[in-house]
Amino acid sequence: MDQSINARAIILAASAIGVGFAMIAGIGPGIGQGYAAGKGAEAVSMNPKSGKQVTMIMLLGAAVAETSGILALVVALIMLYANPLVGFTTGTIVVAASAIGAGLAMIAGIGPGVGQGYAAGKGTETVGKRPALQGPIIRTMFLGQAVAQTTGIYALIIALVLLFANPLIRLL
Amino acid sequence: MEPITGRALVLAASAIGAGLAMIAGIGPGIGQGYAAGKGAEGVGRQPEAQGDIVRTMLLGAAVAETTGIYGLIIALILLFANPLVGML
Amino acid sequence: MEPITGRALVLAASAIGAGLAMIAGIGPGIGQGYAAGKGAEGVGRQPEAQGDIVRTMLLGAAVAETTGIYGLIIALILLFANPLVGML
Amino acid sequence: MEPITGRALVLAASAIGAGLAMIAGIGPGIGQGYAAGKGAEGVGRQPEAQGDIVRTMLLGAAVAETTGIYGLIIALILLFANPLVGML
Amino acid sequence: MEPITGRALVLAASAIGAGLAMIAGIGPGIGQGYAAGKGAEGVGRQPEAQGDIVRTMLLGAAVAETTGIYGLIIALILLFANPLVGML
Amino acid sequence: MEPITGRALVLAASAIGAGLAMIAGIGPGIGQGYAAGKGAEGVGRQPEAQGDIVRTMLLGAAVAETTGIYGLIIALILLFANPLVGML
Amino acid sequence: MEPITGRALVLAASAIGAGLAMIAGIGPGIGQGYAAGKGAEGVGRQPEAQGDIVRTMLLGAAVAETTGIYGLIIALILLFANPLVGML
Amino acid sequence: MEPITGRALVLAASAIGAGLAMIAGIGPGIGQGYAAGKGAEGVGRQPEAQGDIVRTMLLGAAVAETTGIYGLIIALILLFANPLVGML
Amino acid sequence: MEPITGRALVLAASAIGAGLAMIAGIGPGIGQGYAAGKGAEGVGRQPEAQGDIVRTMLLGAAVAETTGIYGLIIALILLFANPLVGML
Amino acid sequence: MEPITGRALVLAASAIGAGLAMIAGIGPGIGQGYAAGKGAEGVGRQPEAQGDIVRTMLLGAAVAETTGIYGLIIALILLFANPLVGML
Ligand code: NA
Ligand code: NA
Ligand code: NA
Ligand code: NA
Ligand code: NA
Ligand code: NA
Ligand code: NA
Ligand code: NA
Ligand code: NA
Ligand code: NA
Repeated sequence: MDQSINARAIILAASAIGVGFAMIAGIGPGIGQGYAAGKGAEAVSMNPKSGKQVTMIMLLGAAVAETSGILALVVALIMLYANPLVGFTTGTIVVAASAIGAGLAMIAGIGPGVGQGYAAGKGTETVGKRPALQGPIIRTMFLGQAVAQTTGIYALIIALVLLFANPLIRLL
Repeated sequence: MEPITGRALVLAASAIGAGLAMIAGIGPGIGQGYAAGKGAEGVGRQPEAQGDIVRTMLLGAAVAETTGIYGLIIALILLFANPLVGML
Repeated sequence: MEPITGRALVLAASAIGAGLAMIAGIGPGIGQGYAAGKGAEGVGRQPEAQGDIVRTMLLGAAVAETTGIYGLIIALILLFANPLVGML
Repeated sequence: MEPITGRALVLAASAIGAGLAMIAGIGPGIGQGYAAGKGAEGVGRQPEAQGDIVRTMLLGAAVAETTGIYGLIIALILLFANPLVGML
Repeated sequence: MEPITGRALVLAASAIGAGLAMIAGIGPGIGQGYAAGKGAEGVGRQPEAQGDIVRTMLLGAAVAETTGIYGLIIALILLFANPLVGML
Repeated sequence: MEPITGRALVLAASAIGAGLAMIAGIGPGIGQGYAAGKGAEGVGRQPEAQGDIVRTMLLGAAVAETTGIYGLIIALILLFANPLVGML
Repeated sequence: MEPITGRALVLAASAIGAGLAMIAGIGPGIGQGYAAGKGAEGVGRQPEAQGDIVRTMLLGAAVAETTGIYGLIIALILLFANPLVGML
Repeated sequence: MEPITGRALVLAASAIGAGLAMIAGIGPGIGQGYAAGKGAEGVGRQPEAQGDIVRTMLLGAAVAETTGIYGLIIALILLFANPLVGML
Repeated sequence: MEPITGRALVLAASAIGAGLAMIAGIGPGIGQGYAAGKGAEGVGRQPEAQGDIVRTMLLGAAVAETTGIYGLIIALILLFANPLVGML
Repeated sequence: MEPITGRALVLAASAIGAGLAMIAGIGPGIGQGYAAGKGAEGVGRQPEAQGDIVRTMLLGAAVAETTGIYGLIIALILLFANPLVGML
């Protein structure tokens, strides 16, 4: 076994830290879905008859809010099990920094997670109050959640560029 | 006595990565606590619907737990089944 | 292993800078999600005003997107049109 | 006197990783405090439902504690049963 | 191959500084999103006041944008008109 | 005069880890303050339920304290009963 | 070609310090956005008080801007009138 | 003149650890401010209950102070009674 | 040409310390913006109490400014009256 | 010309520690701003209780200031009465 600190070791070490950064995105869905859970419980207490319907809206909205957590997990698993950066033997510091940069970028996912969860909670609350209007309420909720996802997607794109199509390495 | 090897560097970084991953737990903690508060409020309002309220609260809280679990799993992988040292 | 050159150091820092810039995206995500929730609530209360509510929500959300776009632009500049390496 | 070894590097990083993992505790602290506030409010409004309110608050708070415990466990593993030094 | 020069160090730090400055964008994103939500809510309740509501929302959002712009300007200065390399 | 040893590195990292662990205290501070506010509000509204309100507030706040205590314990272990230096 | 000098180190740290200082801008962005939302809500409810509402919103927002300006000033000092390099 | 020793490294890290520990103070600041706001609101609504409201607010705020004190104590230990340098 | 001296290291760290200290400005920005929003809301509801509302808002905002000023003062000390370089 | 000494390292870390300690100021800034907003709201609603409201707001805000002061004190100790350099 090569005992020296080589390019591969530096890149793998940076990937370990990048993985840790990426997981921090999970703060977002945790807050957001918890908000939705609270609003669901509240809606059931206000109108116990609408319990099933309210729970379904809560789960639908919360599923959307999970996105950033899943994206962060996928980026972390790629870095752990299918790391595209370990093959590089030149520009080691650039490759290592890219692994950390990719992880940092994923932290943006906190935002969509919190925001979409808030929308899920408000959607749940409103459907509990006006079950007949479920269609327009959910449509508005989904539309708003889609808008709230964009910065999480930007971050994913930057992370994927850093991992799979790194333009910086070509500038060396 | 061993010098600092590439293996040591990866394992050291894994310890930091595991710690960072746990920070995700802030989210479920806040969110589930909000649900707990709303559940307690709801039960006070309609004690007769307590079963449904608590069930909804727990179901929603279970959903909110997942990203905390993801963080834990990644940390456990880094500590106990580190795939990175295998790539050295 | 090759030594670290000045060019490599600048490019490495650019990768980290690009990652940091994306963190700005937390803001629009939270804010627009709040708008989405208020929009859904409003549509449930005044279905007849749905058009106005959704239009206002989207207009406000577009305004809230800008700083996330700024972060993206700085990251793209650092990655694809890096002016710093030209200054070496 | 020993120089800096790989073992020392891993143990140093473990100290930092343990500290980082504890940051997860922000979440349960906020969330359970919210539940405490809502519980106190609810008990003031419906004193006759005090038992149900407090039980729901505590159940929800127990759920909200988990990610704080995960962080503590990872920190304790890093400090007292460090698997990384065994991989050197 | 050039070694690491002082110039390279300053440019590398500028890339990180630019990334950090963009984090300011979290604020306007959250704030303007809140305004968007309140605007949408208001328009649903008082459709006849839509003009005034949207104008006030946009005026307030313009004010809330400034610190995000400050961050962008500092980042652009660091990237395109870096005064620090001239001080070397 | 001693050079930098592995022992010194571990102890230095322990100082930083202890500081990081204390950051958990943000959570209980916010949460218990929320409970304090809700308790004060409740006591103003239902002075006759003051005993129940304050008891519930304090019970909930005690639960919210735990993760702050965890952080303190980890910091005290790092400072006064550091198990890592024994593993060198 | 110059090696890394103390002057270069101070200028590099100034670039990072400038970026950090801009993070203060998160605060005014959130706060002024809140004011914008409350202003829009108020104008919808009491259109006859629009002048007073908007004036109070802008006065309060001006107060909330100051710490963002402080951060900008410190960043501009670090970039354009750096007193630290004169102390070398 | 002394070179960098292990002792210096531990003391330097202690300075940073002390700074980090103080960050815990964010929590009590937010929480107690919330309690202050709720207390002021309550006193305005029920002036006759002012004594009870303020007492509950202060009791709750005292509970919310603890983790800020923990952070202060750890910082003071690191600065004035540093146990780590004794372990070198 | 000077190499990196201890003086340079302290001044470089001071630049970063100054940037970190400004981050405190997040707090007053959020808090005063909240006060601005509540002030605007109050003026819309009770225009006859505008004087009292605005005075209370500004008094409270002045109190909320202090920690932002503390951060500014520490940054200015680090930049313009650095006591640390005198201790070398 | 002096090289980098242990003393310089400790003083450099003290500059960063002082900056970190100021971050605590986020908390009182947010909390006291909340109190300011609630105070302004209360004064608008119950002008006759203005004295009690403002007194309670200021009392609560004074309590909320403490952790910001703790951070300031630690920073001032690090800058002006640094006990760590005496331990070298
Ligand atoms: Na978006
Ligand atoms: Na989840
Ligand atoms: Na914007
Ligand atoms: Na949990
Ligand atoms: Na602004
Ligand atoms: Na707890
Ligand atoms: Na201000
Ligand atoms: Na406490
Ligand atoms: Na203050
Ligand atoms: Na306090």
